[in-house]
Amino acid sequence: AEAPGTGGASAPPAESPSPTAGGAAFKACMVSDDGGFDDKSFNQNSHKGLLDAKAELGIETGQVESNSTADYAKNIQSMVDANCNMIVTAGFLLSDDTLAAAKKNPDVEFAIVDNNDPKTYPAVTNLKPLLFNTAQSSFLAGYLAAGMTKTKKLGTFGGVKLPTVTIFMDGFSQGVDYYNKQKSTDVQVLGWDAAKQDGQFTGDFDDIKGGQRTAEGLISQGADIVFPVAGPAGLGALQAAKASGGKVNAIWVDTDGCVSAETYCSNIITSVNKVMDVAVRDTIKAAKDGSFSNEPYVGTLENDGTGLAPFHEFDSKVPAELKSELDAVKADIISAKITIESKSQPSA
Amino acid sequence: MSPEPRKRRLVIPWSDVLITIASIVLAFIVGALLMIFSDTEVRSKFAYFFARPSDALIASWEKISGAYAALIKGAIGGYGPITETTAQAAPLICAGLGVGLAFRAGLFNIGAQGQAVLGAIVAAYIGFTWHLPPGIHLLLAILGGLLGGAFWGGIVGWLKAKTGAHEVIVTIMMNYIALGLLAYLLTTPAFQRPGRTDPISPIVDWNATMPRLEGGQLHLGFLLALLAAVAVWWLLDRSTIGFAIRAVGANPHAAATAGMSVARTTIITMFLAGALAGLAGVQAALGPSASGLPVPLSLGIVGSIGFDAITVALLGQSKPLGTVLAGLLFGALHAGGLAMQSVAQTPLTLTTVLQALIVLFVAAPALVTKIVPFLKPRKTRAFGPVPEGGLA
Amino acid sequence: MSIDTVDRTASRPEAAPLETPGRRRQRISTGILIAGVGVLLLVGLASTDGSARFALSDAFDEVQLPTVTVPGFTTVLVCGLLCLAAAVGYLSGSLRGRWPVLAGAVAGLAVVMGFLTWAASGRELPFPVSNQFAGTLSLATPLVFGALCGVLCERSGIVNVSIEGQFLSAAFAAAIVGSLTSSVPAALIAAVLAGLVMAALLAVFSINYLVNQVVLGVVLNLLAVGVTGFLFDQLVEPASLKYNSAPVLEPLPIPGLASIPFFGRVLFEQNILAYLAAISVFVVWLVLYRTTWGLRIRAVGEHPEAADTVGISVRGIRWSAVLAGGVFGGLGGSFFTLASTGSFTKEFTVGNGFIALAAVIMGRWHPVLASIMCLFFGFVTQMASQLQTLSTPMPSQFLLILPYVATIIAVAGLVGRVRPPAADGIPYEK
Amino acid sequence: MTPSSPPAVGTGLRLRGITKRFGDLVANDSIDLDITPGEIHCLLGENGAGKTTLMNVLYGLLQPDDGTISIEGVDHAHETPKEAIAAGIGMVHQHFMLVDVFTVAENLILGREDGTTGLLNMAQARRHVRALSERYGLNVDPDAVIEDLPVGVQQRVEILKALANDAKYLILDEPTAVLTPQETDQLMSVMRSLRDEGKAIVFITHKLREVREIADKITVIRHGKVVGTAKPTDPEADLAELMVGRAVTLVVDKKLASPSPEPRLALKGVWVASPNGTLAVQDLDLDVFGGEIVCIAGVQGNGQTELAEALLGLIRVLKGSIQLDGRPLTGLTPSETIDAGLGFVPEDRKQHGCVGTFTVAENLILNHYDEHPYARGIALDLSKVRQNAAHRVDEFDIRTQSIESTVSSLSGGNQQKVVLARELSRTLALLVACQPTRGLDVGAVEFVHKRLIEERDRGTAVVIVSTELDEVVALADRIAVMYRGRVVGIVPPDTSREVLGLMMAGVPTEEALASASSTTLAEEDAALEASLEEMHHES
Ligand SMILES: Nc1ncnc2c1ncn2[C@@H]1O[C@H](COP(=O)(O)OP(=O)(O)OP(=O)(O)O)[C@@H](O)[C@H]1O
Ligand SMILES: Nc1ncnc2c1ncn2[C@@H]1O[C@H](COP(=O)(O)OP(=O)(O)OP(=O)(O)O)[C@@H](O)[C@H]1O
Ligand SMILES: [Mg+2]
Ligand SMILES: [Mg+2]
Repeated sequence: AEAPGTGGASAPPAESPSPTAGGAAFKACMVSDDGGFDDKSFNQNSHKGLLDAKAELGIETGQVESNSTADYAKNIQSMVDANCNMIVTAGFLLSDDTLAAAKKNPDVEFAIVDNNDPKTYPAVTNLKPLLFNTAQSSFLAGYLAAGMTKTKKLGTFGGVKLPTVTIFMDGFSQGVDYYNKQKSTDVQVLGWDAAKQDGQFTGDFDDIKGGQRTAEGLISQGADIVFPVAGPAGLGALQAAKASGGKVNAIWVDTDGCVSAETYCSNIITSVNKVMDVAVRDTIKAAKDGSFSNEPYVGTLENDGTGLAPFHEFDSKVPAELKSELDAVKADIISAKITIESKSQPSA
Repeated sequence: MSPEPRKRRLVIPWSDVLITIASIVLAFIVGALLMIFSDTEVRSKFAYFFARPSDALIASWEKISGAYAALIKGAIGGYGPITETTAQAAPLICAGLGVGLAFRAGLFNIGAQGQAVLGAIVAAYIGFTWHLPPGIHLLLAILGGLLGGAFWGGIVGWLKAKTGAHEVIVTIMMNYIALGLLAYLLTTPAFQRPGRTDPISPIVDWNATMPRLEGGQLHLGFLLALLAAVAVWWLLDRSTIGFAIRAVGANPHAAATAGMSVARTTIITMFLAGALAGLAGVQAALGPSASGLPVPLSLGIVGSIGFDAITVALLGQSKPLGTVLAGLLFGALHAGGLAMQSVAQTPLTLTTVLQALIVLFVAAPALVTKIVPFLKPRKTRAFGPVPEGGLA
Repeated sequence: MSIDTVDRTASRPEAAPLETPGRRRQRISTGILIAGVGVLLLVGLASTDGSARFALSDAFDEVQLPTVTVPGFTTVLVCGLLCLAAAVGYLSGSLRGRWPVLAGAVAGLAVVMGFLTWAASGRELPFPVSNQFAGTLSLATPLVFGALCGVLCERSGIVNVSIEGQFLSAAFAAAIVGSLTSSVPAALIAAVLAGLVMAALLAVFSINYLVNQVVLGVVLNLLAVGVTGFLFDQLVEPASLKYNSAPVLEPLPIPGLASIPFFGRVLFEQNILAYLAAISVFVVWLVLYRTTWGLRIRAVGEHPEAADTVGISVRGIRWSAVLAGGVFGGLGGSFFTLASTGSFTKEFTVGNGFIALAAVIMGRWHPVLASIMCLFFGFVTQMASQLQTLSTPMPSQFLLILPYVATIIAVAGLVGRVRPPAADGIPYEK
Repeated sequence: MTPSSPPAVGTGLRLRGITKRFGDLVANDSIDLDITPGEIHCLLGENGAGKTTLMNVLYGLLQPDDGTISIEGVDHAHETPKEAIAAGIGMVHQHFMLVDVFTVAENLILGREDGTTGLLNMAQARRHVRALSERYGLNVDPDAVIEDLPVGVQQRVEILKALANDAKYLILDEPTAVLTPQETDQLMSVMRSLRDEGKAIVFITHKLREVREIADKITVIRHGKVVGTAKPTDPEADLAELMVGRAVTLVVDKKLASPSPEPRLALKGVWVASPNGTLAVQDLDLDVFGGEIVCIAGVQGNGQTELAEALLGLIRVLKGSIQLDGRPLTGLTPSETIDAGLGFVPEDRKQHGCVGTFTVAENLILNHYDEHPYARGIALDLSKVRQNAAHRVDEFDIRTQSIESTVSSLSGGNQQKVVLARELSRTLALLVACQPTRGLDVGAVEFVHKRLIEERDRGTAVVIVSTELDEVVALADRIAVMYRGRVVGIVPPDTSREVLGLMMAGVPTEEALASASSTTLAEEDAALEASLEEMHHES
């Protein structure tokens, strides 16, 4: 049933026939990993894709959150049992179980978000990996940040050391390196050592306060732009930037920070978009339309599966010159003139 | 008065049973209220409750009955769900036995989580690295996991015995350390799946996977959990080690005066408790998931088994039979919770609330008998074997 | 002839008390510990090159203090030798009077100094000293509140394992009420009330229904996780702008003091909760040791029957102490919301309540000692985080568990056996 | 209110028809009692008779199921101790009601703090303690921490606490159980002066000698009922019979010892430190022969407990050697000394003697549970455990509902029997018994003494640590008096109480013998009888 208008009215709404879903019933479902749909990260973004698809396509949906790794197989099965036509699973942790379920249920279409190694999949025709080469967009972010910094120091940190996290940090630091090479500058990235493939982590995606302290640590070393890759814990970094009173700004990840963390918009230069919601929605749409393919989807700068979000309040502060350089760099990445090295990149 | 050696026979403590049932019912009622209160849609109908109460009542009823029906169906509605319950219960029982055994020796083992993580690490490592014949491989993997957990628990016992370090502090810290260790190992080549950069291990060999009965989730793990319960019962009630454990737990001064070594008993107890919690980790690492294969080692491998185990041990009054029953109850709640979530779209966190409320009510029988007056108050206080005196 | 008149001091045993086995064990383990660290430092000499720099100011501070540079090798060597010297003192048992304390302090400083120099020498970045202290205080603030909550409860004989649950509920309440009212005071009050509700649950079940207190604490934590999580899922998350955007606390520099170089920035530019925490330590100490109520709290936690026989209501005092603890639990919880982003996330107190509990035990149920333990934990955690930035050879995962390892080492090596209030955890039946 | 009862209306404290039940057990069964100012009223009764319960009712700690309390003609229903205190009642409890980690002054002001500011005024509290202790001649340091004080001094603090409220009615529940003869004498003189000030004192004790020495009135309670009153001049045997309900042999019946030619236990230059780090036993030499009882007498806290625990191996011996039948005991753990043939009856049966939540059967094998025949490998043979229990319960007449009852459900006397039954059920080389009869009633004491002597006669070396002079004198073949960690002297059992008392205060044997007026027990008893006669004639 539809939720009645909330006017605080104590009068009952008029009885209305519940709207019936138009067309043939198509059901798209989703299974989270143990982060849950409120992880402010890939689970949540993918989930948004599901909700968008529901709103746009008028389809039925189902969803189940996993509590622990032992739940995955069962939860996927429960979605199969709920007669879902398409099941999206979120995260590399579900890869084995998604593959097994796809093999077992050839009539159901599957998609898996952020599973970094599609080559391990044999030819399963009903399973589509959704991947994002966020190293590309992070490269742009790094270039941008290097061009914007006054202190010649940038900071980044992650939540937990996972490839889906460090890919951002790799791209970011290579973007900075590229800038340094081009301009013969000496901008430093604190918090990520690309050679050692190790850096700064809060150890936890939930620890907002920890994210704040970590960012403050980077700031104390002189970083004037921070790049948190830590889900909710990254919010702490936004707070640290805000508290600096304009001296420090941030670049957000996954979603457009000016939308998802509106209050901090004045400190967010831009965001590295990882457009999972669109990818999920499009995949569901394709499945509904009968044009599903198991071809891996890789979000890139080229197909706008990842990229920089608008500058919003920084639009006027980013020099036009830098903007045009960014466009050029973007074109170079797309044309593979610039290659980005990150072992965390999707290899599809 | 010449006392006859009284024949032992199993007396069913009916008032305990009734109070437990009443507690479960009360917990579900509170859970229902929470559901109604937090559901925007249902609440909006209460806004015009006096104009048309039927709307609000029907919506509430639908919400509650939908959720609980799904919960119950998912827990015990058929062979599939029931075996799912046993699969969920098995690690809870094992870890609960570990916590309970320590309780009996007067030790608060908050560290079942870390011990289970260690158990899972070792079991999975043996499971995917070694390639041995059927039977032997599984046996070695299980033993390895037991030893891993025992080692982690044993450290706590040893520190407590040798330096007096408080086991509550040490177990809490050891949980974090175990998790950090797992996080580190999963970035090393020895543990990573070849060709992958994700912190995920290779799949455990088929030979090291616990066999299961076709058609459901009933697997060797549940049998192991029951065996562990019997073993713990025998150990506590029928062996000299258990005698010493109970004596040290009940009165360490008297135990020491009678020649028992409190230090040694502490170490042995924590070692055994760690092994039991390690067995829970083994279940997580080697137990088949719904797809038949164990889940690969990853950061969340043991979920929150070690923490849930504390409530299991408490509800089971640190006794083996009680622990099995409590483990089954919470296993059913977990299994049903997942179904409730997928069928009735009610958040999984509700089962956490229910779990807490059930233990809370069972722990305070006086409150339950006050709310449900026709129940006879039981004589003994709840949780007899839990060490009194807290953090002494 | 009375007993007192035939006192024969000649036959008195030596006045100086002998070393008890416990003391001896602790002395030896402390000695071994310090020696171990000293040896590690000397081993570390092999990988110490260049000099280590310590920045006294943060990069953006208005007043820039100089960066101190020390020679790496020499400093580590001296620190290592100091540790060994102190260790020899401990192990030989020749230290008497104030000397063990002094040697301990020297060794402690040498450990920190030596370790930091080793880690920072040859790095591009200096070790940021002022941020180290600022981070320590920020980490310690909620822990101190939690520890005070624990101290008050346990001094009255009620074990409080549910500090974490109090934190979580208070943080949740602060987020909701702060969002709905956009008022910091309202959010603080809500947090305190939530802390009080959790404390009241602890009190009613432990004091009136005699439920085993550790059981209860574990269950209350679970309840807090469940209820806040469920409400978050059902209520808050769908409307996070309405329910999850509380205002945040601004730093309140204390005029004058805040402009003292170094210390002003570190100590006197805090938010209200940090000041409150510092004041609370003193207040709780004062209450426990200098007031009637405190005397009664301690009496009830040590020997409730004795208190009862002099006409003190054991239940009443315990209730009041637990509720007072709840106030601090609530304040501590509010820190996670209000001293940060103003928003709540499920289980975002990440075990701080348990760390506070550990601090209570390590601090021997004394408000000041427990708070020092909170600072210790905060110090190590912050240091581990800073060292990640410096890109030291240690893997980040190891640095993340360093605080926990350090706590175990401190508990096992330095604190040893502790004696809780005699009636701690024992329900009082009448 | 019946004006026919002896004291005039409006004076004193009267209990009428007090009944108190604990479940099915009637602890007080319609008890009437009158307490008159200026009198010392002794309550006598065996363990569990209901004396403490009655006093707790009076003090507001327990609520009676029936009956009334009136004070000076006014009915009182004390629901809390606070109300009782306000009504002028003070009580020294059977178990110490002192907060161990507090100072004397803190203990004294607890519950009676100056309420106006909420702040503690310790300076005033200290002055108050000094004033009080001066006034009653009970010397205590206000800043001493309770746990550092000897029990005797702790007892004084308890009394000061009761007096601090200006109590008019003072209840003393077994205050002398832990005192030396001299301390007891001191307490009695304080009691007399309080009586002479016009206070009413209720005095509970199991020691008939004390009752006869100080009582103005005696009421005997048995099974919760008042069974009669007695006069202080009545012979001890009559009092005992009234208490227990049957004739009791008060004199220990024992044959002359026939000690073994060689000492079985030999201590040479033994030094022991107590767990809190003070030197408790210094350079102690002692030989104990098989078939003799050596009693270690001394004021509590002079190293006896530590000596006993060192024999057991519970605390380490710093220097010196202990040998049992030529084999060294030094350095052994308790389980090893137990295996070597040591039987140990600890001082505190509840804390150290048994595990309260364990069954009687389990407690009866507590220190040899892992031996034949109870254990095979690590398996316990429960049928053997039960057989043993049934046997011991019969043999030692342990009053318990069943062998599966928990020991905590037994009375103190029966708990002690469980400990004794366990220790005496093996062949022993050495028996160490600490305070074997503390707090037991005469009936139980009689039984315990009999068993100890039987053990002696079996050829075991028996060491008894006791602060109870009557017991020491009755049981010992030789008495070793300990003072501050050393043996002051070893004397025969017919040494007078006064000499022993002096030795317990540290006076060397010769000096003590020289300065004491009467030299044998018989003379001393005669003196007591004479003084009682005199008192009787006066009144
Ligand atoms: N709290 C209680 N609950 C149940 N029964 C009790 C309780 N307190 C005392 N009793 C019972 O009341 C009886 C009287 O006990 P009480 O302590 O008054 O004896 P007493 O005369 O003081 O003995 P003693 O000489 O050993 O001190 C005991 O036998 C005991 O069974
Ligand atoms: N809480 C209780 N419930 C039931 N019975 C009790 C309780 N407390 C004491 N009793 C009874 O009290 C009796 C003795 O209790 P009490 O505490 O007076 O022993 P005690 O003081 O150690 O004895 P004694 O003075 O003889 O050494 C036992 O028979 C026991 O059954
Ligand atoms: Mg008694
Ligand atoms: Mg008594």
